Amino acid sequence: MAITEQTPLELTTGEDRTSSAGDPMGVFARPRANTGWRSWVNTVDHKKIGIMYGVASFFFFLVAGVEALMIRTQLAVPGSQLLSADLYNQVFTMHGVTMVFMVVMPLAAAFANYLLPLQIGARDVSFPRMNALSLWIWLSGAIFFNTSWFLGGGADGGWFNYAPNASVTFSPGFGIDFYAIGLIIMGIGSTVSAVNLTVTVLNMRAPGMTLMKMPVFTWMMFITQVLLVFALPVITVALLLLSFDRIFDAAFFDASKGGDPFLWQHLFWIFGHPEVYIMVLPAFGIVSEVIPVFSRKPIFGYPFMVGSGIAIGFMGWGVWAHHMFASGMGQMSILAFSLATLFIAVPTGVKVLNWLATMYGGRLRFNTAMLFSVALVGMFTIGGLSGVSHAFAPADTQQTDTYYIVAHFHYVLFGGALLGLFSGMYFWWPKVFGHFLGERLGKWHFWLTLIGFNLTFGPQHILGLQGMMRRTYTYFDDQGFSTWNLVSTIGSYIIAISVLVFMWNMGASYRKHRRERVDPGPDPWDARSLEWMVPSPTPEHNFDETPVVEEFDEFWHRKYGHDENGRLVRIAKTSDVAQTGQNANVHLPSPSYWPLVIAISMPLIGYGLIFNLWWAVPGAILLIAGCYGWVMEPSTDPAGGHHHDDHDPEAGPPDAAVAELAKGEDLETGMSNGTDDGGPESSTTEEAPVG
Amino acid sequence: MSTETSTTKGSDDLEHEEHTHGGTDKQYFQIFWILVVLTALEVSTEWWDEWFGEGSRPIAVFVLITLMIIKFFLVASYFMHLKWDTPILKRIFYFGMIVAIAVYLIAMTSMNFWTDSGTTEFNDPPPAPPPVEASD
Amino acid sequence: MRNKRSATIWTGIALVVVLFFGWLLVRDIGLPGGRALTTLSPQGPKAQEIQNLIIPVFLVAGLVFVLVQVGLVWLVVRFRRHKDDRDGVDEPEQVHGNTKLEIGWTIVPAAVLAVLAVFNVQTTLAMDNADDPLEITVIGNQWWWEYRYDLEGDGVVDIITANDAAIPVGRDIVFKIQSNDVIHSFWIPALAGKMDAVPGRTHQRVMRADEPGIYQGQCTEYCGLSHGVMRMQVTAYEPDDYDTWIEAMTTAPAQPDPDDELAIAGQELFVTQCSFCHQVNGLDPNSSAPFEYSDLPDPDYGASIDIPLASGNAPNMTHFMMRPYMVGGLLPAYEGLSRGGGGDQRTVAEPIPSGTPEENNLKQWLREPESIKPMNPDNNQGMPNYNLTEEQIEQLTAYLLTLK
Amino acid sequence: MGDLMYEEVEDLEFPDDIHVTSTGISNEKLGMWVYLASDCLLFGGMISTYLIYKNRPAQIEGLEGGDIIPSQFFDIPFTSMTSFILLMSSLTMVLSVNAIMRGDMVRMRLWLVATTVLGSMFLAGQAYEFTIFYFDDGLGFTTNVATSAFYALTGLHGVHVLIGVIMLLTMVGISYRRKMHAEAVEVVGLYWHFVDIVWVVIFTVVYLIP
Ligand code: HEA
Ligand code: HEA
Ligand code: HEC
Ligand code: CUA
Ligand SMILES: [Cu+2]
Repeated sequence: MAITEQTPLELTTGEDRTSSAGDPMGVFARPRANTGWRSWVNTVDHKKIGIMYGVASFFFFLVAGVEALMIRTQLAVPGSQLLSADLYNQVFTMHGVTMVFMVVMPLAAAFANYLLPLQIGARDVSFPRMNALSLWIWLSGAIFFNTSWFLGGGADGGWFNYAPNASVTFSPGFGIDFYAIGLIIMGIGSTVSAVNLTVTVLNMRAPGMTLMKMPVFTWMMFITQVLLVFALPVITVALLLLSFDRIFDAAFFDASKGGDPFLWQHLFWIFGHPEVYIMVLPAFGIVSEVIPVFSRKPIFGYPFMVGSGIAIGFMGWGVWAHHMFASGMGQMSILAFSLATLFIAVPTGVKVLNWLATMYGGRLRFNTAMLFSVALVGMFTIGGLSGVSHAFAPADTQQTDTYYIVAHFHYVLFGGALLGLFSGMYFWWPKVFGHFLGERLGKWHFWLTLIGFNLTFGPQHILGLQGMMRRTYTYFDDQGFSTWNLVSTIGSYIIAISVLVFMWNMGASYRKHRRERVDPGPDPWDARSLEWMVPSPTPEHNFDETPVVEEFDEFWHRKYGHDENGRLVRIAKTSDVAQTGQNANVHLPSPSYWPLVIAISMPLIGYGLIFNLWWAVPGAILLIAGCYGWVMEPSTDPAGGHHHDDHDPEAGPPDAAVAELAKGEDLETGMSNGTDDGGPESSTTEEAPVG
Repeated sequence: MSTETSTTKGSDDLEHEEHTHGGTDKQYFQIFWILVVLTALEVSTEWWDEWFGEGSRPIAVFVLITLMIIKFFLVASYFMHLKWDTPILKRIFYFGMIVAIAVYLIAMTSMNFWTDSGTTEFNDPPPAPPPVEASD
Repeated sequence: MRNKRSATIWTGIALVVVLFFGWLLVRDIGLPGGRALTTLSPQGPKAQEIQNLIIPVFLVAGLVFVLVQVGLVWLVVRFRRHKDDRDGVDEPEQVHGNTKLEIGWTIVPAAVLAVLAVFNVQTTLAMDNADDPLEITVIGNQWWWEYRYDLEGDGVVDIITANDAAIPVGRDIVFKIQSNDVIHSFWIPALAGKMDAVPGRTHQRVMRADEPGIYQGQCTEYCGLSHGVMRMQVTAYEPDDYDTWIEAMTTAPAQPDPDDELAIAGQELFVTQCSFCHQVNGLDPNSSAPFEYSDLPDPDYGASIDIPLASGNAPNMTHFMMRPYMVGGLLPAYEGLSRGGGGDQRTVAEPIPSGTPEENNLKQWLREPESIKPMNPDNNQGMPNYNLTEEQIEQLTAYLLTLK
Repeated sequence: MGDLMYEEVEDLEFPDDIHVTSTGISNEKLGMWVYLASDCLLFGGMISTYLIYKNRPAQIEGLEGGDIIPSQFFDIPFTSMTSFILLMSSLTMVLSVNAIMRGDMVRMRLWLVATTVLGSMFLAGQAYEFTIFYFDDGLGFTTNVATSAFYALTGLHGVHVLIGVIMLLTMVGISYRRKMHAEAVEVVGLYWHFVDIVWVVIFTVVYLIP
């Protein structure tokens, strides 16, 4: 190791750091780029990372959407020969997996990354470098997974990939290996990010921001992260067992050797059910931000909103076997899970009704963001109600694995999660990019989506009840499914058009912005939470000075007070209470290459495991090198920008740095706010998730 | 205990605050010896069959589980400082543990783990109800 | 004022739209004819019990649906911002919540669900009740179903057949559901809910048919390549007819007419080519003519003969032409049946089919099995294409048609 | 966990600006605990898998792969020794943490090295145990589900120990190179103790309750 030797005995906690701490270790010089693609590749800025999550997952949305169109095109008419059964099976599997793990989850992560620190008044997440790591690991896993299309065919086991159909005997291709390893890789990324964001919410809140003053979005995201933290290891176990079966010839799910297919089902759904709330809670959070803003009322029943979110998170752990009502579990299990599932409708209902109550008496402004949010309330309810109807176990034995289920989960996933995420995009677009998304095209986008969506998935309720089962590559003209399938297909193309409109809108808004810059200002919607205090787009350092929070909806309360009749009165101009983004003298974590290096190693190891173990060697070497470089790299580049010469975060615990700073300088300016990642500590937190 | 000797220059006050938790070396040794004794007791159950006869098996299992839990909490509370640290850490960790135990016990129960009688029908589903009353 | 009126109008429009779609749905549901798989037209007590549970559920759900949607539209219209509203002046009252309301809308849904839960428990517990049941073993294979009848309950399998289970009308049947390879799901929507067939386990589903007829079913657990076309039927006979059926199935089929050269040649070909997988009771792939048929199938046929099949088994062909459908329930064996199982088929059930065989279906299957059903014989899943000559196909067809 | 938070609200009010993190706990420590909580579910899953499969091959006739199961071959005295070693390493680990809290780098390093050595001994013991199982008793990874589950579970634990050992060594290395924050050692210690308590569970549930 290229270490500057020091007399060991002199090194104690109390001492000054050795000078070597500043040396860039390893092969690369410390990245410095602030512009150009390089600044994206090695960034540790939560905002850039959030944007990259967004872009990547939108790309995968197109991929999975095209797969969906292939499904629908195949099913448009009876007996279609467009896709072979084999291809069809791959397509719907890849569609499901991609939508779930590469679209909704990371898109929610995009919002979480960008907004959580802003909403709680922080400079960044708690571990910025690990944040970059989780992005790159997730992305490399996602790309890895999708390369299976070119390497022998995609996974064909369905997104829940029941054993033993997923064993080598019955699915000899590589698709399911890609599924197992790809999901393990993405799982590592998500775990890192979930731990990171959990800690961020718990630890990085601005002064005065108690848990019960956090915006609902932050709360829902927090619950999501906690669910992720506990759900991901469960599927990791399942996937590990599966890859042992497939790659090392174990027999965990091979009944002839005593393996039990039920084990997979339980493990998958123990993860899988919390997973569906992982997908929808972020959207609930978004809606809970958007509706109050455009109703010009505070969210109705804040504690109940939070409480029901928590209740959903809790109850979500006790209902997984409702996916197994027809699997042949004992009657007692069926009853227990059936009853538990029923009552999960209660907290969800509280949410729905609270949104309605928030709108009641409000002054509703129907921007595109609001439209999407309101649509979510209606559409999700439909999905939820069909969910309740198959929570009744005997009923579910008729409905399970039919298009009725497909309708249910698209109503909650598209009508819930995705509509919410679209709403969020329109809502926070100006904050992120400094310009609005066009409203006119936005309305088109909205109405086309709403109509297309209902045309696509509404008829599927009927189809399902009429007995059309899911995952069928074809049906016959005399089965009576033809009409509604055609309607459904037409609907899906309308959705496709709406997506094109949305893409057009993104482009057009940007071009318009280039032509005539209209500054949306920090607070274009007259909104409520802290992220609207900073200029749009958010400056690199977020807050010039960390806000001290006194109330829920702090920013709103800085702008508005009440008169004696409980009516709103303006007490301050936005420009007076918003920040200017001028303070450049803020200490920021430095960029790093190592997250990328570590992330790249993972798919290499994956390919090695699938094709030839020797190929894993370069990956392993890269992984070790990456970890080494990571540990040896100080979290802050002393020679980089924004650096205060008078202290170095390495010089002591982060607390010390700030406390010291606070003595000398203004208490609030230049506060590093505990953002400290790296140094020796990070070696633990970074390596642990790999284990 | 004496955590307060020479700490970082600028952060003395902090260190005091933060490190009022943690046991003394002596305490740790005590815990360690307790653990050793418990482990010895645990291992001894291996011979209980010989000493006390087959009938002691269920008691041994009970004792083992109890001792395991005690050891678990001793290490977690003392060595891992949960006893002294902010309760939030305790809550997070035990929440995870309880979720794990609950979820997996339920799953195992649902797989008839406890009543598996070891036939080719894995975790025999509950026997078919006797063909009694007419269904409608 | 204007507010209220337009609110009413819009709510009305929304209501009309919703009702229209509701009507479409109901109208469509009311047309089970041509929909062999519909879940909405129960034909047996078990399915009826499910229906009885689901109707109140749908009613409650429908009510909540209407309330929420109408409420939403009303809110949208009633409280929309007007052009002349001014920020800071025409502001709404800032209501933060109402604990009583919250508790109300926690308790009311919970109570409603609690009531429904009672029915749920009752129905769930009733699903397995059976009175003097007839037991039939169902075994899932990629991608067809096998049925085994042990008529005396003495452990001797008396009948092995594929894809079409015969049951007597008016008697509770307990299907013992197993699988030879991956997970399948056994589902006859008109008679009962689904039950998965899981390797290594035996599950059961109780059902009863009240009317004779062919009840269509469909495998509903994703089981690989041909999952989408993995069908089955349950044919319910009047008790007398059922006895006739049993009688026919427990006697060996007649040897082909010695004058029928095609069939004789077909039989030879079958023994040398096909009986490595397909059992015809008594035929031994290693012996040569004269061939003997027997009454009893060999339940371990698949294990005793080295069949390279992932599921270890192929359909028993002894009484091939007794089945209304062939190839995993996909192809009609007789004219007048439809491929999708549509049409009102409940009248065509004859214990010993007398219609005209769909020879062409059979020939097409022998010529190009993969054109009818995607399979993966390279991986020992499904039936390989033996590149039979047209002549061989004629011979085999002639032979197979004699198997009644 | 959230409604725990409810009560927490009061304590989380910022007393003054001295605490930089809202909870007063450093990010690293909190992060480690969150991760450990998540790891509970990982090990829980593996342990349940083992429990479900442990006796199957011996109990159920007619399964391929033979009816030998790992628990027939457990050498309790030997495993007790290795368990004891791991337990001891927990002690040395806390001693090391105490040392650095006192600012005593020498002792800290000493105890760290001791922990590393003990951990490596545990690993060596496990490796030895595996070789005995494999070569003498014929328990391959793919022999049957019981052996696979056994190796997967103990192997996963072993990998955790290995990572722990690497982390400890890194700590020793870093301690020569730059000033260390006592908490870094503590956080690594948390991981190490966790691996230890997981073994406490495995040792009881897998080895002692057959
Ligand atoms: C975002 C994702 C999401 C969400 C939020 C939900 C929410 C719910 N889901 Fe869904 N579900 C999925 C995603 C989701 N689901 C997916 C992906 C599958 C299929 C997986 C697969 O097989 O591939 C599935 C499958 C699925 C099944 C298994 C079906 C089967 O395969 O047989 C069941 C069964 O119980 C179920 C139930 C429920 C219930 C009861 C809810 C509840 O949480 C809904 C609660 C909401 C409401 C009820 C509406 C609002 C409430 C009111 C207005 C109050 C008044 C209401 C009443 C009094 C009823 N879901
Ligand atoms: C969040 C999750 C999500 C989302 C958003 C969607 C969106 C869609 N889904 Fe799907 N779906 C699932 C999750 C999701 N799905 C899951 C989990 C399954 C189960 C899989 C399984 O059984 O294993 C499933 C299964 C599933 C099926 C059942 C398949 C079967 O069982 O056989 C169908 C069938 O209609 C379907 C259709 C659609 C359609 C039409 C959309 C549409 O909404 C898609 C809309 C998007 C687009 C149309 C993209 C637009 C793209 C363009 C316009 C092209 C532009 C191109 C370039 C620039 C190159 N999905
Ligand atoms: C390798 C094994 C194998 C061989 C050899 C084989 N088959 Fe098949 N056969 C199958 C399987 C498997 C099926 C079930 C296919 C399905 O429905 O998915 C089947 C189905 C059939 C069916 C439809 C059966 C039904 O009940 O629906 C017929 C008819 C048939 N085979 C005829 C033949 C003939 C004739 C030959 C000889 C030329 C032959 N098979 C050789 C495996 C085999
Ligand atoms: Cu068999 Cu699907
Ligand atoms: Cu679920």
